[in-house]
Amino acid sequence: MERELLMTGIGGQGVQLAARLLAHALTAAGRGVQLFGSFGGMMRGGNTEATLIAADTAVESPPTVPLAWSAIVMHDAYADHVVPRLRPGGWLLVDSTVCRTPWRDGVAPGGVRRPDAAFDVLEVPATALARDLGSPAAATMVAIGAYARATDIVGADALAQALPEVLPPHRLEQATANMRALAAGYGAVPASSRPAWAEAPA
Amino acid sequence: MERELLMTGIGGQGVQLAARLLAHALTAAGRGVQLFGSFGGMMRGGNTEATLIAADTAVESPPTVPLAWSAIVMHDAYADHVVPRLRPGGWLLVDSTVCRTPWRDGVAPGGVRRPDAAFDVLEVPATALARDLGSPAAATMVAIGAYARATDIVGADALAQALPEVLPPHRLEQATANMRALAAGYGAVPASSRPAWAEAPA
Amino acid sequence: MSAGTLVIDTEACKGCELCVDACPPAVLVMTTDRVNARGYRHPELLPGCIACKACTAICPDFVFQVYRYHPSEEDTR
Amino acid sequence: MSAGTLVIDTEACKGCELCVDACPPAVLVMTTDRVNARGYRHPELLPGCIACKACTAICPDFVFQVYRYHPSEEDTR
Amino acid sequence: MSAPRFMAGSDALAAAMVAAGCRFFAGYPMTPFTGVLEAMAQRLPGAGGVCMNAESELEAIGMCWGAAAIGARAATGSTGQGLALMQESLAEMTSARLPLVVLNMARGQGDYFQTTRGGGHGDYRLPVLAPVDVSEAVTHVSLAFGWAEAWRTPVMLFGDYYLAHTHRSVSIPAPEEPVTPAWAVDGRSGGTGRARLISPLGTVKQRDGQGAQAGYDLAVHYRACADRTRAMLDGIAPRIEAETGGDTAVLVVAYGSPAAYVRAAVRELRAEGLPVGYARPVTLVPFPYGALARLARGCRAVAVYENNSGQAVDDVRLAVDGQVPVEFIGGLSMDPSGFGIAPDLDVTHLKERIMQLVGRVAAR
Amino acid sequence: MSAPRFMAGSDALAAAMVAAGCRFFAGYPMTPFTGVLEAMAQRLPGAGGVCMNAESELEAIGMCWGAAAIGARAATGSTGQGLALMQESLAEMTSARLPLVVLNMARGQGDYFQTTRGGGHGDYRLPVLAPVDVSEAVTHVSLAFGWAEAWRTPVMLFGDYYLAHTHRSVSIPAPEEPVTPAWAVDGRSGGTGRARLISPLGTVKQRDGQGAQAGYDLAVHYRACADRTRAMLDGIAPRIEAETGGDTAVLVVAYGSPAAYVRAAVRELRAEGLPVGYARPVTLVPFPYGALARLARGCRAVAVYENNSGQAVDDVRLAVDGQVPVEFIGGLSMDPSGFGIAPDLDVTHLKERIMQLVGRVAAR
Amino acid sequence: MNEPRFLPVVPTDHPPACAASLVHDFTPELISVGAHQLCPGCGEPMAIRAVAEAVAELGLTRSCIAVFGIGCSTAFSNNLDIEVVQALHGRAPSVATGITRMRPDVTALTVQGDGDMVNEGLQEVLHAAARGERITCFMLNNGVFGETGGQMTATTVLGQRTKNSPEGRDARHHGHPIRLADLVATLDGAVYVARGAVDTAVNVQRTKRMVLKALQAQKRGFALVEVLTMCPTGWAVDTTRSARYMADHHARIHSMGVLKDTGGGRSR
Amino acid sequence: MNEPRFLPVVPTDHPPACAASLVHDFTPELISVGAHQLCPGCGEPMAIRAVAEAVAELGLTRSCIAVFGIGCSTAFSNNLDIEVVQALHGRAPSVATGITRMRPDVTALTVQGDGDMVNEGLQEVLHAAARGERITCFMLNNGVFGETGGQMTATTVLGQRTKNSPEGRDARHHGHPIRLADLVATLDGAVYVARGAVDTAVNVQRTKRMVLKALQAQKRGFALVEVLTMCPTGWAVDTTRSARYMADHHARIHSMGVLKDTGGGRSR
Ligand SMILES: Cc1ncc(C[n+]2csc(CCOP(=O)(O)OP(=O)(O)O)c2C)c(N)n1
Ligand SMILES: Cc1ncc(C[n+]2csc(CCOP(=O)(O)OP(=O)(O)O)c2C)c(N)n1
Ligand code: SF4
Ligand code: SF4
Ligand code: SF4
Ligand code: SF4
Ligand code: SF4
Ligand code: SF4
Ligand SMILES: [Mg+2]
Ligand SMILES: [Mg+2]
Repeated sequence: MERELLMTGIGGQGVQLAARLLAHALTAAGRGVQLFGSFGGMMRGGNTEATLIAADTAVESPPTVPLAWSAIVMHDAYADHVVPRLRPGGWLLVDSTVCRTPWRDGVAPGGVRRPDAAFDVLEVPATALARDLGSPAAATMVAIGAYARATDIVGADALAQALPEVLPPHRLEQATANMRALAAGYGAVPASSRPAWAEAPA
Repeated sequence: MERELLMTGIGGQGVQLAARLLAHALTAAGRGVQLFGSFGGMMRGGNTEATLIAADTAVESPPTVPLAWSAIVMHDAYADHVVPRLRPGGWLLVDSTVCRTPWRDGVAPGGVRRPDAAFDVLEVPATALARDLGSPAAATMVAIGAYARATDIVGADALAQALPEVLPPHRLEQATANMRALAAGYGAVPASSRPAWAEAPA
Repeated sequence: MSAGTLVIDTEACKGCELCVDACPPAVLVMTTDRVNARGYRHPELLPGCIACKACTAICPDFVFQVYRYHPSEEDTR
Repeated sequence: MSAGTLVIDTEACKGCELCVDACPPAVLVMTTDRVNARGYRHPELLPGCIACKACTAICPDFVFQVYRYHPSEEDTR
Repeated sequence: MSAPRFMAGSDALAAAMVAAGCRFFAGYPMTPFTGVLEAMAQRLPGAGGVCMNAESELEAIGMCWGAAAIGARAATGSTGQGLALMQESLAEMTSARLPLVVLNMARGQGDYFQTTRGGGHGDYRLPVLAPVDVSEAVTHVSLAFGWAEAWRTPVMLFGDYYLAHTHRSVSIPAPEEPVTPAWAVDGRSGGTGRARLISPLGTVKQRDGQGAQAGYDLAVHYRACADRTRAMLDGIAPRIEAETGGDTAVLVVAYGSPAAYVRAAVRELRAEGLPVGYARPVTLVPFPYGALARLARGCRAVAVYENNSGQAVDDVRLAVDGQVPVEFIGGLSMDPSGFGIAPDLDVTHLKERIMQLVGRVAAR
Repeated sequence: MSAPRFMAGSDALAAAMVAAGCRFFAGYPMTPFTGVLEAMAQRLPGAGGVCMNAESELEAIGMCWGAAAIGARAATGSTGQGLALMQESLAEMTSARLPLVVLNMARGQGDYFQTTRGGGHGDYRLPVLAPVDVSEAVTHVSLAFGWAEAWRTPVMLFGDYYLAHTHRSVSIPAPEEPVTPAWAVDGRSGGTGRARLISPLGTVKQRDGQGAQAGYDLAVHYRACADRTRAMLDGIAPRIEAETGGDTAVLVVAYGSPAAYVRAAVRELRAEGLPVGYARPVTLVPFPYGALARLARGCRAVAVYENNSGQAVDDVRLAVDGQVPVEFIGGLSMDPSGFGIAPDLDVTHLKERIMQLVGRVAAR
Repeated sequence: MNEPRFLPVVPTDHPPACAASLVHDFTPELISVGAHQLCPGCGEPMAIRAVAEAVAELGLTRSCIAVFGIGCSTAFSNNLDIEVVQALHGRAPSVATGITRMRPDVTALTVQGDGDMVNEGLQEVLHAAARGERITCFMLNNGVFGETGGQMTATTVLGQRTKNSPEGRDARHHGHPIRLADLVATLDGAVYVARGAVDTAVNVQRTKRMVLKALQAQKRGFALVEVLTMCPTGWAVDTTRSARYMADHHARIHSMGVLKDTGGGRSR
Repeated sequence: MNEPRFLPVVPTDHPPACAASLVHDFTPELISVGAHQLCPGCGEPMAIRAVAEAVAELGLTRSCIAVFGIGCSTAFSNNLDIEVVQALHGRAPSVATGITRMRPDVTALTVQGDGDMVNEGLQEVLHAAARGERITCFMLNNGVFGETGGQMTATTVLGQRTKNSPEGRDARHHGHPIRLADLVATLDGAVYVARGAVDTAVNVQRTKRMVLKALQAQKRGFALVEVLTMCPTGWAVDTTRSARYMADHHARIHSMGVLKDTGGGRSR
């Protein structure tokens, strides 16, 4: 079984780091994982997107997928590319502090492929929660915490343990802040509302 | 009718200039002319060679020819490439001051294609004559003068008139010395011993 | 009271705070409670602007317009 | 009479005459009547060499060997 | 083999290079090559190697020229434009017989001609490996160093943004201890009368021809170069990956990262019962002409997918030599970043495109 | 047309360029390109133009980039290695839509791939003309400037040492007065709200997409580039010269200077009654695939002569597409200078080689 | 900083109602689009703004061509109401040369980063300066390749940590920074050479004066203004600390001032 | 010059019969073949000889690699009994960098022409110097591209006629010559920089001392010796007049002396 996550935001939000954190935690938890990150371009503050695939066994898919089980939208600037790729039955976690697009209606402003599909949307005021913690840049960590809690895709401990692995040396000082953000996200949503796995990994 | 001349020497002798002089004179005299000059390489003082083709009409041949009617050898260093390409009935003008290879025997040291062919050799002490005139570098001009006289390929006047056309600006001062060298060559051999043309150009 | 005032294009701001440091009378302060559409905090103006143009000089995002009150008007303030 | 002498590899010479100008006692002169295989005139040594090595220093074609006579021998000359 | 570790593609490439004995790396940043450069800067010093932040691509490859001459396993790389600047050196390194591994982290596949035909001077070809994913790339790295040393030539590894930016669990081969090749210079042979020479103009010292002239004989040299190129192209066994059946009517050819998408599409179509097959040239130089011709035999069409206007399709045509119609089903696909992320690389799209062709072929 | 004058090939090229309206030239010496550079330095100032002794090939083409942007007819050139250094700019000039004429004065024909496939980044092709001799080269110069301007692209003229160093009586076409193209920059459109932009990244100002962001959309841009390349390749009529008869059993293909030798050899053989023919692609890009396929029809073999290990032979194979066997009768031929003077370019040799092939074909 | 909170916030969403003059606009005249994509706190827009303003003030708007290099500032190359020719990485001075040689009446200038000018294109700028080309080159010196993520350039100062000098620039391994303006000033063809900075409003003004001087000097020969710019992203330094970081590190080695002015004598 | 003719010519076809010591050999130890193909009166062989002799004298013969550029001196690159790596035109300093970085025990040096180093490869040598690479670069400066027939280079002095500056180098059109050694001396990584010449025997000796100093200084950082050499062919000047021509033209602008010596202080 493969579970796909598309994560989108704008440069500077820390989308790549957050996706890497989740990927490392999943790997440590014994899942097969593939992560593709795309960012940058001729401009700063541009599109940043990650495709994460987790599986019971090794991942066979190409780096990007036409359809996904879930998405995290940290900013709606480039979400047009993402939301229409949710599978029927797919769902969306949005940073409701920042995103103003009414995804919850299931219709993307720029033309969704299947405008009739109703998305299951989980709203998390990630930026607001992060700001409350005094580290607004950690909103993506809040989102990851919430995602993990909602899906049980990986345990909170695994996330916490993976954090030092992915933080670059000059940002290690931010470990505690990030840890708190993860926890805030974890606490912000109900448990296991969208379980990723039928059972524990092999 | 096409008449080929191969001219060979070493860098610095002025082979290219002399060949160009003859070519310009021939053109002015109404002949179809093609001249190909090759020189230089990774080293100075290396091979310098010219292939001149004169014809009653426009020249159709490629730049170099497998067989030639005549050759001028100013130095024997690279003459191996030249002498074997003389046609049966072809002939050779050698600077006898410099060349020590016994071309007159018709056998090249490095293996001539037709060692049995007897070359008709015209020896001209070009360098010695030039040195006597006080301009040793003008030996090739002596040779051209002698070649013209021996073949009537072009008249003395045409050569003299072409000289300013081919001399680079910074060497125009040498015009008189060159003129005298041409004359010396002209005077050094008997007239029309190897006539190039059956009749005057059309 | 103020020699000048500003127009602030808050949506263009990226929250770098360079203007806050640059303002000689320290009349620029960042919002703490509000962000713009891109999620950035932005400066607000307190009374006391001297229309010195330091903020426009330093702002990388061309956020400010600086106005100087005309002398006559200034008296009335 | 001479403090030194030379061996001249005349076939290596390209006739540039730099050595002639360089020789302090002016004991190098170019041939006028002979050329080497490549057609170049080359230097000849007149008596009076002081073994100063100027000629080897300046010669681009490595034509010279310079010898200095041993002091004892020098007296006998 | 090390235990698998979750790594970014560029980091895995760096780890594989260090394991393959690479001890010198020089490069200049350019997306998507930059990650490899940064990873080498992190990894090499600890392994006793040197990573140079060259001031330009020209200097990067110049430094590699020196390091390679000294017998160090050296590598560099860049992206399209940067590699264009290296073309002179790449071509001449073949003449100088210097080994080098070059990571060509391209933007899209528009650089197929650049990579396989080169832009340098002369009659050279460089072996080119085009991995489909990070795991294969890691094995290609040691292959590339091996070929570079065996044939004394630069070898290209043709990757892209997908390769650099995909993170997976990868096993890195066991470290090789590099051995200095016998031909390398080390400063020690001076004064022996046989001091070593490494030169793109030839290696014959003191040509003993007429007059014992100093200088090179380029006729002899370039002929020898051409002979060696021929021997190399004949000597390296071309590689191909294929999934076909006896029923295959349409063979879809692709290479590099896009081939992962084509493979997935073909697998799904085969699972759905369509008579399609898949072939992936793994070596682009030497190109698997023979193997591809054999695979094409009996098919009704060969389709080529590549993310450009049609370049490798020429090599496929040369392979098939008119025996089966060759159709180009690729095309330039780019996202606004210009980094070579291709909206067309979508398994659903590709399936549709292949199915259309199957339909057209069936209708013939 | 001027009255014929006896000139060196490089000087004739220079004269033809000036006549074609070339007003900017920049170059760096390299045999056999040097002669052209010197001739331009002599000729251009008198014609109101500028000839720059650029400090390197990179700077030469950079200067041309600027001059071309301003709408001047510009040209540069070099030889193999120097052109390798220009590959980045050549490729990107196609994206920036800048016209340029490039004299590729090659050493031998080993640079066929460099010339026709390029070493730059992306999906571009440059039109390539390969004159057989000085007289044809002179006509190609004005053709090249015309194409460069019509398609807004660099155009290559593929010559060699023979072309540069052969002196003949040449007529130079009547001078054209260059007209500044409408798209050129001149500094005057600033402040109008529509200031002109010339960029290899696209020419759309102020992208009006989401949030009116500054920056380029490379997806749109590169697709447009690829479309233009396709249109250009379709729009330029490929040229070929051929001498065949109804009887032709063996068609010999050659291009550039060597073709003069092959043509002479084939003429002699035809005069001797042998069933041989000759074809010369005059444009190498676009290659005359169709015409060559038609000429090959009915032949028993197509022979390709080129002075390298086999490069254009691929294009011939692509043209013939398996319908007739294609045999390579060329090979690398060099004299010690390395300048590309080929001992094999000897009509007698070539006749023998062709006759051998005719014999083999007859024996089949 | 808490205290002023009690003061009422002045409304700034529309121009003042009472008589006032606009003394400085937020969008410089020749920059067409406000929303560029450079990072928060980036110093490059200020430098480009100074150039655009100077062009307008000198009346060169209708006779000017700007040649852009490749770096973060490239985002501005399709964003100006000045004619632009975009060059490849490092090649802008040659491109400007081709322009000025064919159109001496046009003011050709370049905008390049330090990676562009001092790494990839060092040769170009030095040759152009030696030739005394009538162009002005502007170099935005932030000591890193910003665009590719903050790696070391030839101007990075000793000790500075970058993506590929993880332990900080070390003279023994990475060599010494090149002070480009100082180098150019030694060449005979250069007539005006200066180094400015945009870390403070005062320095922005001073830099603007250098820009004006350079564009005027260019009639006589080659002019260059190097501008030190902050790159909080590449330096991994907070935007609020980046100006100070620059003054303490970068500007210590690359010191501000007029290095050469053959028109107005040598001064600082 | 006619008078001495009357004196008897000393036989010079064999070593002297009586006791004498060889004080200077015609073929320097490390140059294998006498008959090189450089032009009569060329200054390059003397410079190369000085380098080869210095290598031998410093005992570096068995631990030295010379990197050659492309120019007339390339004829020597397969002619020495020193290990040689031949580089492409302009690229020698980078090649030497690769060598010295992997083998700090080896003395890496380059031999390049002015076209090679100051035109095509200006960037390479400056970056190598700024990095303080432990290499020594030797530049044979004759102010022309000799190999390609005598065209203008970046060091050609004003007024000099060359193949492609037919009216003489003109500052307005062709710009000013670059004084390479002076430029390099300003860079922090350079520890020894000097300019010599081979127009007179005395200058040859002086240059030789610079070469020795440079090769010793290289342990500390980058060293460079520029050597002015005659090119009678490229200058179209008689061999007998070329030394004087050099002194009057080239050496006026490129003046001899030690420009930097961080070991032994600054001196001339
Ligand atoms: C030939 C080439 N090499 C590398 C690159 C990749 N590249 C793009 S921008 C850049 C760095 C620019 O740095 P700088 O000039 O300092 O400008 P900044 O981004 O700091 O403003 C590089 C290396 C390129 N575009 N072309
Ligand atoms: C990239 C490149 N461009 C041009 C050349 C042609 N070329 C060979 S030698 C030379 C000139 C060398 O001049 P210089 O370095 O001054 O040495 P010199 O011949 O004067 O000794 C040139 C331009 C080349 N080999 N490579
Ligand atoms: S300087 Fe400009 S962008 Fe930065 S906080 Fe102030 S207004 Fe916003
Ligand atoms: S104009 Fe001056 S005083 Fe007014 S807000 Fe700006 S910086 Fe402060
Ligand atoms: S310096 Fe040498 S080459 Fe020149 S003339 Fe004297 S001996 Fe001959
Ligand atoms: S050693 Fe001195 S004195 Fe003797 S010949 Fe040579 S230069 Fe003259
Ligand atoms: S990376 Fe640096 S230079 Fe580039 S936009 Fe961001 S702050 Fe500016
Ligand atoms: S051309 Fe000049 S540098 Fe070259 S060998 Fe001749 S004299 Fe020496
Ligand atoms: Mg920078
Ligand atoms: Mg030189």
